[in-house]
Amino acid sequence: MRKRLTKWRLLSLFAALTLVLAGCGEPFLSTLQPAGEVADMQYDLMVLSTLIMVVVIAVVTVIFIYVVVKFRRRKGEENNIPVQVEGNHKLEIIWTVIPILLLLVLTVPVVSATFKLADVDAIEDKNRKPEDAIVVNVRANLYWWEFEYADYGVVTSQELVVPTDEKVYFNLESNQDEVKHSFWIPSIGGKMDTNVDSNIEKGTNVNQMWLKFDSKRADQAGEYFYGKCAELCGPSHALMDFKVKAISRDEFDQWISEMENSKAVATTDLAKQGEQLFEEKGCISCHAVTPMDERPAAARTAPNLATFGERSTVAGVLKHNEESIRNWLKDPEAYKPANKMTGTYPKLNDEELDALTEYLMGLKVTSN
Amino acid sequence: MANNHNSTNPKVDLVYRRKKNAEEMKHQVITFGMMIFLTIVAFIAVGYDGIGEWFKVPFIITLAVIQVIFQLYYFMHMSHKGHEMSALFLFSGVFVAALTVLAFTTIIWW
Amino acid sequence: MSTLTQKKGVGAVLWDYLTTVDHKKIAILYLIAGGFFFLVGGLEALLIRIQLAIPNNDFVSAGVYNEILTMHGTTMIFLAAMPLLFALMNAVVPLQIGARDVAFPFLNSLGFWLFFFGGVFLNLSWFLGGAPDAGWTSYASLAIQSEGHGVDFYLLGLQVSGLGTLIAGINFLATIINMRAPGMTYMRMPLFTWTTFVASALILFAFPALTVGLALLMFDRLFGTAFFDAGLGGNTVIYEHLFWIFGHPEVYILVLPAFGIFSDILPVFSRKRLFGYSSMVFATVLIGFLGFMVWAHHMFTTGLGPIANAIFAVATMAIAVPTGIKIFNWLFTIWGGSIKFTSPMLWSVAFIPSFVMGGVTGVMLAAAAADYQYHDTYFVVAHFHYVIVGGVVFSLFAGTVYWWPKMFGKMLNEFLNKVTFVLFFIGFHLTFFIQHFLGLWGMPRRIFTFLPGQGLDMANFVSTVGAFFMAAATIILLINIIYTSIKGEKVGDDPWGDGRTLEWAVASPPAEYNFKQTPLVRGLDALWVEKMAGNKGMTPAEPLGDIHMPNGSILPFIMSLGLFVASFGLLYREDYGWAFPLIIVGFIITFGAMFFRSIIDDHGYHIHKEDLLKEEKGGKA
Amino acid sequence: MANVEDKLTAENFPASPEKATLEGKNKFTGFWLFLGGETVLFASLFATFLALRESSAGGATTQELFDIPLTFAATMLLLTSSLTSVYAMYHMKNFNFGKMQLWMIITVLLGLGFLILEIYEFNHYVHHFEFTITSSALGSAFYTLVGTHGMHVAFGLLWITTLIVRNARRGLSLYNAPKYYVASLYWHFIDVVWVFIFTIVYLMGMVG
Ligand code: HEA
Ligand code: HEA
Ligand code: HEC
Ligand code: CUA
Ligand SMILES: [Cu+2]
Repeated sequence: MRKRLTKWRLLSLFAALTLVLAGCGEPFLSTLQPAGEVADMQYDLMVLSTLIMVVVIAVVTVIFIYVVVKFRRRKGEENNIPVQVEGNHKLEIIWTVIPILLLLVLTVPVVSATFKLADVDAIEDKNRKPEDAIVVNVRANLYWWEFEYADYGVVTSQELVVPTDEKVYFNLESNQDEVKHSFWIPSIGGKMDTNVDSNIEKGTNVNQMWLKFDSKRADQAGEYFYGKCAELCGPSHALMDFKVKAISRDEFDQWISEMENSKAVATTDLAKQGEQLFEEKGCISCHAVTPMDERPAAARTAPNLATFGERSTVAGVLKHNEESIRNWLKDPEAYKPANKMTGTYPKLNDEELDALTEYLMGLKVTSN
Repeated sequence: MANNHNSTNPKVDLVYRRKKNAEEMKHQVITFGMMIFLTIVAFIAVGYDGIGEWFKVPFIITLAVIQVIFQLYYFMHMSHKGHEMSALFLFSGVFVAALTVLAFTTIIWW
Repeated sequence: MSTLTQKKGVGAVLWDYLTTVDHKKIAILYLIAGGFFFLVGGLEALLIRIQLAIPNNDFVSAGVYNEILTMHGTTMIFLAAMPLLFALMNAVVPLQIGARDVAFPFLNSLGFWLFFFGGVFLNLSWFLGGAPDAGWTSYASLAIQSEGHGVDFYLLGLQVSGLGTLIAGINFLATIINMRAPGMTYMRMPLFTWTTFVASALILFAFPALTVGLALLMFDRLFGTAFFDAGLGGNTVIYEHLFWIFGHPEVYILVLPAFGIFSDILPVFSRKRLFGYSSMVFATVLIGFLGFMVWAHHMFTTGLGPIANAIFAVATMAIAVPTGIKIFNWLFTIWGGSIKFTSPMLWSVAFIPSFVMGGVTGVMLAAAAADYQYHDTYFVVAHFHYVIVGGVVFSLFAGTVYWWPKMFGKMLNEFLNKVTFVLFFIGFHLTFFIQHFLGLWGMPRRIFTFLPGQGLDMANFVSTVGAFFMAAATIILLINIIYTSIKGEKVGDDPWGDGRTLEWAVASPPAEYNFKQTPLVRGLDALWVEKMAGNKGMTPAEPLGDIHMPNGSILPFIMSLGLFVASFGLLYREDYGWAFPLIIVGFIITFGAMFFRSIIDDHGYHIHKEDLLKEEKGGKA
Repeated sequence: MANVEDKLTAENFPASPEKATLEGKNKFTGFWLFLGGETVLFASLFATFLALRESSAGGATTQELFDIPLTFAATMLLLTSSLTSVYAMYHMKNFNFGKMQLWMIITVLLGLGFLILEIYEFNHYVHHFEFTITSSALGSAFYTLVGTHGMHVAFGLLWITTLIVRNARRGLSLYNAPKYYVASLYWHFIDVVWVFIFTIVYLMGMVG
């Protein structure tokens, strides 16, 4: 047993080490393994700037090593007084001009990329049809994410679903009595804050951005990309993760139509019991179980659970299995400190937990 | 250092200084008159409906700036020598101030 | 008055320090207080690193982690780095310009005590219901939602200590403008004096923005105003701007004096005058100037729009140019020199490549479109620790060791110094280099834990190991200080042998009046000029005469205490009945002390010529 | 260096008494530096006000609140007090202590008048428009900016009054001349700020 453990450790150590050496991190999370046009652009900027910086560092280091080695005070030089050089205009001009040139090389693509990334005219386009450009309303809430496909009236939580190989547009919102969060999918593109009092319905203060998901590289990265909250928002800021599923346009269209037509149905007896509990215990007052949630955005105070049975996580961070669900329902505080579900419903006994778990696990949208 | 007057006869010097001070005071009163005038113009411009609205804001701000320059250079003696450092630091402050106001009236997000 | 250093009782010494207006003693106060806060901030850093050593660690809870993180950043910046720099400035700058004193000895002391009480107030939060937990930036939306009094401690504590900083800044400016010795023109001032000058100017113009930002947030939290309450038309982005209008200049307030320290040390130990003195001065001023035009680079992802982002990106990158000028000037200062690797010199040369690494990542961050990826990740954490630790902390170590004999009359043990250096240098790179990659691999900053399986485990562990090297180094320095104060031998005026600037022309430690006769300055590196001319010391610019000295006073301490008391009242205004009277009591103490200060004439006293002569004959060997 | 204890007469009184001693010179320099900082302080408040000047959250707007005669009266009081403090400095240079004190007293009275008007104005807003510091972001920004200025006025009044009373029986010296001078600089600065307040807050607020 002991031996196996050390072996296993050694192995993971090696695995980690190769990763460090490869220097690229995990494909579903790392900015160094870009999987979309935005991340590509940013990656190119990173590479370009890194190259420039390496040149700068190399020049400094070479001079540095030379002077430090060459001009040491050696034995017998204790009374040497070197020449007191005042300066040298030619040199000074050189090291003023060359950095300026290097910076110019950097500024041009930076400015151009900055403007390109800000091009979200498609959202505002009056004649836009839902198929032309997918627009997702992202709502950040204390420690969970909601994604609304307003064109279709579909709402989902924790897992963003997007079509590949086309621009997807995002409106970023956070309610006025909320705190600021930041929406980030590292391997797809940089982040953008969800400022307080951004309100899509009122059209105020909403940040907008676009991303593109590359189909090939999405396949290589695995089923999901990881998304994160990148702005300190309270104790569970570290746990405010979400997942992104990038699928082909056809699959996406199918998914949307399944979402549009889905109804929560409990099949087994236990699940039916769970469904009832879900109402009795007041879960339903916060959580919707169908994707077509008609309540106004501000009233949707908890993750939509319509697709919960198909998720890869519970509450964004726990493994998706029955034990996790039971644990979560028993004591959410233990898993996500200061979350907004703790203490809002009566204590649940073991049977109730079983029933609810069964019910929740059965909440699925896709046919397979 | 205390004796800044170079003249050998302090009495003559005193008369001269008195005269100079009085003259300066006259300038100050004139300055004051101008400031009052500028103020009245600004108030009238705002109270008067005939003038184009777009014109009012830049106009009254210009008046305010002129008036403040009077304050600084005459009332606060910045026109006198020995105020190089005062001017340097005041204008550095004004520079930061201008940047701040500019930013808050343009890029603060709505 | 106490000219002679007699043996005094503890009480007398304590009273002496509580009432002192002598810049050299205030320097020691800053050194002790700043050093203490550095240990506190370092301890918090260790807790951070322990928590992040392995995934899913539960060494501290999420809420407590946020408190530690906030207090680490706040303590290090406001209560450790800046005060420690003030310690060196107070100890050295008046000497460097040949002054007997600072322009406002009384305010100098007031500045210290305000800082001190503000810092104590802030740290008392640990024992009074929890520390602030909204990050050192304390962004409005989170800070307003934050429960308990943590953030109130932050706001009031920083307000009080910020006032002290502002006063200190004005004092240094006026000192340098008015108190220079004859012949000490601006273009003959040592670089440390120059950088103190520019950094103080930055303090003067940056801190008011912080004062306003903190005040507005405080009003929102304590009195229910609506600056940042979106429901009533407020806007939290205003706070971000105000904070960074202060916050960016702040980082140059830290690093410019550091540059000055290195600019003074490098010539001494390579026995060569500073290469390109005038361009160094120019670069310092330019950095200060540009420092005010780049703040929004901390807000690229706030959504200011591409025009603002592009402008601020380009402006930010421009700062690389004057900084580069400095780097190359330093390299060419040692080029052709005769380098002696004392420990201050080791810190100084090690600074050059370390800081460049941090600086160039700064330029990478300035690339707005790419910053959307870096922002709020460990890449940023790596950047700023490289510049702050590799620049500022290195300079603090270098400067402290370098000027220690001047401040205390004893030399720290060089062997132990070098051990400290080696351990710290290794630990520093070990800790922070790998954090660049953590950021790029997708690790956000300010997270209390991370999950396994995201490829972050190993690098975080390495980073933690590095922190312990730095801790070991710091402990060895502490041992060195204790050892030296017991065993160290007294040293003369110029213990390093190659001193170039005026502080090395007076005794170690200097007499309370610094210069018996104000020196006549005949060039850059005033003392070196005299040495090269074959003179033994400085030529006096005036005959020996009575020396005017300011009186000590307890009022600065009392004024600061009053604000400290009033702060508690404000904090607990709604919780306890005694709080409101406490506000009034506090303000009465402060304003009362101010009132007394203004109605009691204080003409100081004179040290008479005869006593000076007597001392010369008898007192000293 | 001029000795502080020297007997002063109109003849030997220096032309720039505020800078005749090193202490005076330091005070003079330091105070100007302080004003540079104050500029940024007020700029931050102005900037905040400008960003929030339309955020009335359904409550009273600037157009509804402000009223020209009141602001004009306040402005005149403060501007005039600036002139009277110039008179005081004029008499200081002429070593005429009595007149200097007199003009300083007039300055204080005018300043007091300004402050009373301001208090009346705030009171009016609170009671007639229910416009308070907590009622909207505009209210917060308005009261904080104008109130900070008002606090400066109040502090200046206390300061100058203390000076007048404390030195009433001692006459003018090189020890207190810089204090008077600096106090009058402060007073002018308050006036400078007010010029921007009446322009940017009140006049621009009326224009809309
Ligand atoms: C001492 C402190 C210090 C210093 C000196 C600097 C220096 C610089 N900083 Fe840094 N910075 C911080 C402290 C500091 N910073 C802190 C604390 C934060 C985070 C705050 C927070 O969010 O909590 C931060 C964050 C920060 C950001 C925001 C990142 C983000 O949050 O997304 C940016 C973006 O532009 C930035 C840029 C720069 C630049 C361009 C410089 C430049 O001044 C660097 C210039 C130096 C060089 C470039 C090296 C030498 C030059 C040459 C050898 C010449 C040739 C070089 C080239 C051609 C490139 N910094
Ligand atoms: C001057 C500034 C300064 C300095 C010197 C440091 C020094 C260090 N910092 Fe700090 N840091 C900041 C300023 C600074 N930091 C800021 C502004 C932030 C951002 C905060 C925020 O996000 O709001 C930050 C954030 C920050 C983080 C990111 C946390 C997060 O985002 O979640 C980390 C993580 O590794 C870290 C680590 C360290 C380490 C290991 C050191 C080491 O160099 C420390 C070395 C010193 C020691 C180890 C001291 C040893 C002490 C002892 C041995 C105790 C002995 C005790 C007694 C005798 C009583 N810092
Ligand atoms: C106050 C409203 C509220 C009530 C009532 C409530 N919840 Fe929640 N629930 C939340 C919030 C908010 C979250 C998100 C927590 C987080 O991730 O920080 C959540 C998360 C969850 C999750 C994980 C969701 C996901 O997307 O992974 C499940 C499962 C869940 N709740 C089930 C229940 C059940 C079952 C009940 C009733 C017994 C219930 N909730 C009652 C607010 C509520
Ligand atoms: Cu949400 Cu961090
Ligand atoms: Cu910055």
